[in-house]
Amino acid sequence: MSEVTIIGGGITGVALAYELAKRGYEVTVLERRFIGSGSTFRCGTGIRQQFGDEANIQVMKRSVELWKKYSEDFGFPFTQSGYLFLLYSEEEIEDFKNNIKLQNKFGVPTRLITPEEAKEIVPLLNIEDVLAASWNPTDGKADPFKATMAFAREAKELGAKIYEYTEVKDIVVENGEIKGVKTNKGFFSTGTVVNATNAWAKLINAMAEVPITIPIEPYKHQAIITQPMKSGQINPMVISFKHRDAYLTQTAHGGIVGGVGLEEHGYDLTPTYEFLKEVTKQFIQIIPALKDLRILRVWAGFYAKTPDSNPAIGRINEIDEYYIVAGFSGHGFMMAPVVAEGVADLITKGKTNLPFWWYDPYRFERGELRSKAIQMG
Amino acid sequence: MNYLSKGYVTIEELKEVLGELPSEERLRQRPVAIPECPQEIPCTPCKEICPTEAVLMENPNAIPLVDYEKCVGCSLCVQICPGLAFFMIHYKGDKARVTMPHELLPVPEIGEEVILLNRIGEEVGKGKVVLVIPREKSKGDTPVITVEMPIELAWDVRAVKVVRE
Amino acid sequence: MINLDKIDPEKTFICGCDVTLKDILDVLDEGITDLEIIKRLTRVGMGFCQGRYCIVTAAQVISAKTGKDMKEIKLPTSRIPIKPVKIKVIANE
Amino acid sequence: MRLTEHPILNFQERRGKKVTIYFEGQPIEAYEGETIVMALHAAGIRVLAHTFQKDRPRGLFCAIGKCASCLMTVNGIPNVRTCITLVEDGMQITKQKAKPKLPTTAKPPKWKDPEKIDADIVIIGGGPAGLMAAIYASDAGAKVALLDENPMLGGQLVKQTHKFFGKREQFAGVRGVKIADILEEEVKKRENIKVFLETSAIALLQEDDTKLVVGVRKNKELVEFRGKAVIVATGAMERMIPFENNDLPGIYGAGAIQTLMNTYGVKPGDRVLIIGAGNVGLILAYQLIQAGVEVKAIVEALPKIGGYFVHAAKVRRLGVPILTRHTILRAEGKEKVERAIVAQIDENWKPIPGTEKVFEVDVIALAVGLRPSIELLHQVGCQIKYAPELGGHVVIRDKRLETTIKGIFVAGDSAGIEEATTAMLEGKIAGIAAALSAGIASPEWLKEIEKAQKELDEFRSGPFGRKVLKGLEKVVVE
Repeated sequence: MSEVTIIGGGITGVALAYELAKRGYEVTVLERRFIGSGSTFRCGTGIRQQFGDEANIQVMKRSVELWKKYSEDFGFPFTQSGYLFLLYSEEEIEDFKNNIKLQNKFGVPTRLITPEEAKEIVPLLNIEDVLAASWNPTDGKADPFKATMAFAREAKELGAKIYEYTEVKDIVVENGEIKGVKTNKGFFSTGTVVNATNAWAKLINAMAEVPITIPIEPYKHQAIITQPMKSGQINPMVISFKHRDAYLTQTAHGGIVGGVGLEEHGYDLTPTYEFLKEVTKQFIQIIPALKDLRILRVWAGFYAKTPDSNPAIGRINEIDEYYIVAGFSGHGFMMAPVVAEGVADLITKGKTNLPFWWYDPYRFERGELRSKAIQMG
Repeated sequence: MNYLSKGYVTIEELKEVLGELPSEERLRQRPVAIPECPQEIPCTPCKEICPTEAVLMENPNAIPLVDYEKCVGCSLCVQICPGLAFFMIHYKGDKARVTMPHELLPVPEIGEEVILLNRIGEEVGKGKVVLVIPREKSKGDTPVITVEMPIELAWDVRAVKVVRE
Repeated sequence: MINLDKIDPEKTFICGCDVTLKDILDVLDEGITDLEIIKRLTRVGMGFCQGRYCIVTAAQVISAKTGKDMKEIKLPTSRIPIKPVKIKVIANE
Repeated sequence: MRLTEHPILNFQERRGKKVTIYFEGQPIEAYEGETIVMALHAAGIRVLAHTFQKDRPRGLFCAIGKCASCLMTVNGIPNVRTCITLVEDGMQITKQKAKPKLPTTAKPPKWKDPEKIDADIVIIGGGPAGLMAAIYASDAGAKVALLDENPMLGGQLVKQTHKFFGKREQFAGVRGVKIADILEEEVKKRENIKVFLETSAIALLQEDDTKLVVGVRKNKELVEFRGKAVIVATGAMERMIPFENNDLPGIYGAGAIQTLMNTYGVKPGDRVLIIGAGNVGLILAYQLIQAGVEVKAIVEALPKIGGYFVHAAKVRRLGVPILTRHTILRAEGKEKVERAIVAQIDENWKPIPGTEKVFEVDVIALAVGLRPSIELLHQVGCQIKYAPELGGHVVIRDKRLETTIKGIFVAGDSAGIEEATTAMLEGKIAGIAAALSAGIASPEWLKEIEKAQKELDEFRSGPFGRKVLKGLEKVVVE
């Protein structure tokens, strides 16, 4: 018997397992394949606080603090190498000025810089058409493999059980109470279920017969990695909305990782030639020198999207105890530590000090969509 | 038989494979082909090229046997064999003439003295080259040489080393 | 079958991109036996040969150390481009 | 280090015009038509690079563009696969010492649509299977595009100086090099076969009923090949084994050594130890002796020789020992191989203490087995199964070599490790079957498929074939 059963062994699931285990809870994680195999190991590595609304800014500010703490405590790579949004029009600049004001209000030190300053940060940039850039040096990136495995390791050390290749087939609810979870490896009896399956969340919600509509849909997002080049050439995450929502940065190993916003609805994850052509076309406009790098591979992962690109996080009141922690719309990795902390508080204390009301899973039902979160890298 | 752990076949093993070796009488009549091919492999050129149907194989994977009486000693099998596993032996007086493929440089010349090597490459004596079929005249693209040697070495020597100053 | 005995794992290379036998054994020692995860933690199979020369050797090491049958170890999917290709070639400069 | 005479091959005749290339600024003599790494090796240059992290020296390994051991900077361009890139007069070649730094002054290139080639059947790989597939698909009426990433057709045939087994109508008794010439002639005779050399396939994709093969020609041009059917005949790659310092320059795949000495007439070294007594190792030993190189021994972990006995007998009588139940423990040397340490192993493959032997060699040849090159098939989504009898992971297919994706065929070593003879027969079947599936060939051609299938059955009916058949049972579906 487990107090809490988390479905989904991505970074959100294992980080939450760690937080709950730390609070003395018995936790079980059920992962259909291997840890990180869903979207975590396919992510773009970025961690940013440059959002356009108060809630996400505050949440991500805390997340960065936690990233810093855990990377030191657990020993995985996390660097505050910044996020650089390239701006090409007056309209974009206006939008970003407002965002910056809001970010500054909560202590996130973003500022508007000139193209020349941007080129000092990333000397390889093509600033020909760039009018300005939004720069926050405290945003960053982390190694998704080492980070996820570190949370899993720490969770296990505190007694959490992680079952891989364990696929949930059904959730048994009797009289509004959770009894347990049926899987291909047998029955797990439990009183609390957390749906942390992101792209697959609606399937798990259906198993528990969640009575409200939580529209989370899978979208294929592709990324590339290139051969390694000398470190330090593209430190921050560089973003350009103009170039089909392109994002790119250099990994600790030296390769360029990134993608463009070419979306496809559904569960297919086959990398496409169309993407390969599009991403190369856009990248060389932003950083022409990349043209001589070789692409080692293209892969795809899911953005589990909600209509407002904000996740659905919270307790489902009609089922005792069922939580939804999904629909991250591309921000699951960066949010994982703070989401784990907040949800652990929700489960153990019934509340969190963070503005998680913003992610209220009932908002869709009520037709109260949030302002769309900046969905990017 | 453990020829596969050693990489060569002993004369006893060869006898077992071939059933019997040619009689001394036959060996003195004219050259006779000896296949040293104890393993079933899918290969048939020796049978296909033989003008007298002296090479016997039930199927393409069978071990080739030679009808010593039908064999006319033409050496075509020695020339064609992809595994370089056919030899010819001919007794003449107190000498034996062993015909073998020689795909190495230099190809010896008629009359040249060569070092005789047994099945494991040991030097066992010296012999004299009496016949050379150069590569361009060989029907199997492999040069073939006939070496005269003491009769007691005929069943041991399977290669030569050519040493020139 | 492969022999892992009487060799120094720090000087034995599983992958030409500097991944040693020790790197793999260290991850195995942590209890991680999934090739997909070992690949990501050690970077075996993630370099220029795109796994052609190293991923099967890594799988053999896992098989030898864990007793898992080779047929149970799934190879990571190969993905486009299956040869490293320059960005400007795709752009067809 | 260049061979001037050879009992089988004539390099003087084959070598192109003399040119000069520069290695780290020093002029080196090279010949047109040879790859960069061959010219460097002929000049005694073994160390091509150092690894980025551990500064380990790197040398040649596969010589067919599949590993990543030979990457160098050529005319300022980093990461060039020098084993499949031909020399050009005045070329500047340097070792890569660090990850590249990119210029801050680069200009964005202009985007251009790639060249498009339409065919009925696209064949990837110009070895025995691919060439036969092209010939038969063409004769059955199909328009064929054939691509191969090497600068010459023939695949591994071009380095096989030994005569082939089988029946004479299947080229038995003919040397592999000669078979390559014959097949190439046949391909050239056919106007509906278009050949693209130095062209790598980087993706195999499905567009409705059409298959798209994305190719890269000479490392610089994108070419899109479209066809109704695709035949993947991409051959095999060599296996590695773990031992100490197994990355030292001078440790070569057997195929690489054959490329050096038989394709380009470059001596791989002076004293060689061969690991593996399968056919590849045994044939290699004989070819080394033919090239005037001393073979110190052949080491085999199994208690028996795995290749044909006749190949073993050929090298035994020239004095090469074959050490069964032995394995290599380590290579030693500063920047390249100077010696090898070998030990006897017990039934559990554990080295027996006190049985170590030292061989003073400058080359260690790895002939520890091949595995099929299935990357394209894996990438496009064909179902894969593990069949160790066929060399490892192979694709599931039917008797006509069609994979689990309609219109995608496989033939030769990429379908399972066997022989060039069977590769040619499979190529024939796949070529005709693809033409049938594309709706081009008349049903008359079915007879030719049956004939080839019969010949395959016959070839596989011996003890060697039985192992293959066991593997095929696992992966051939109705």
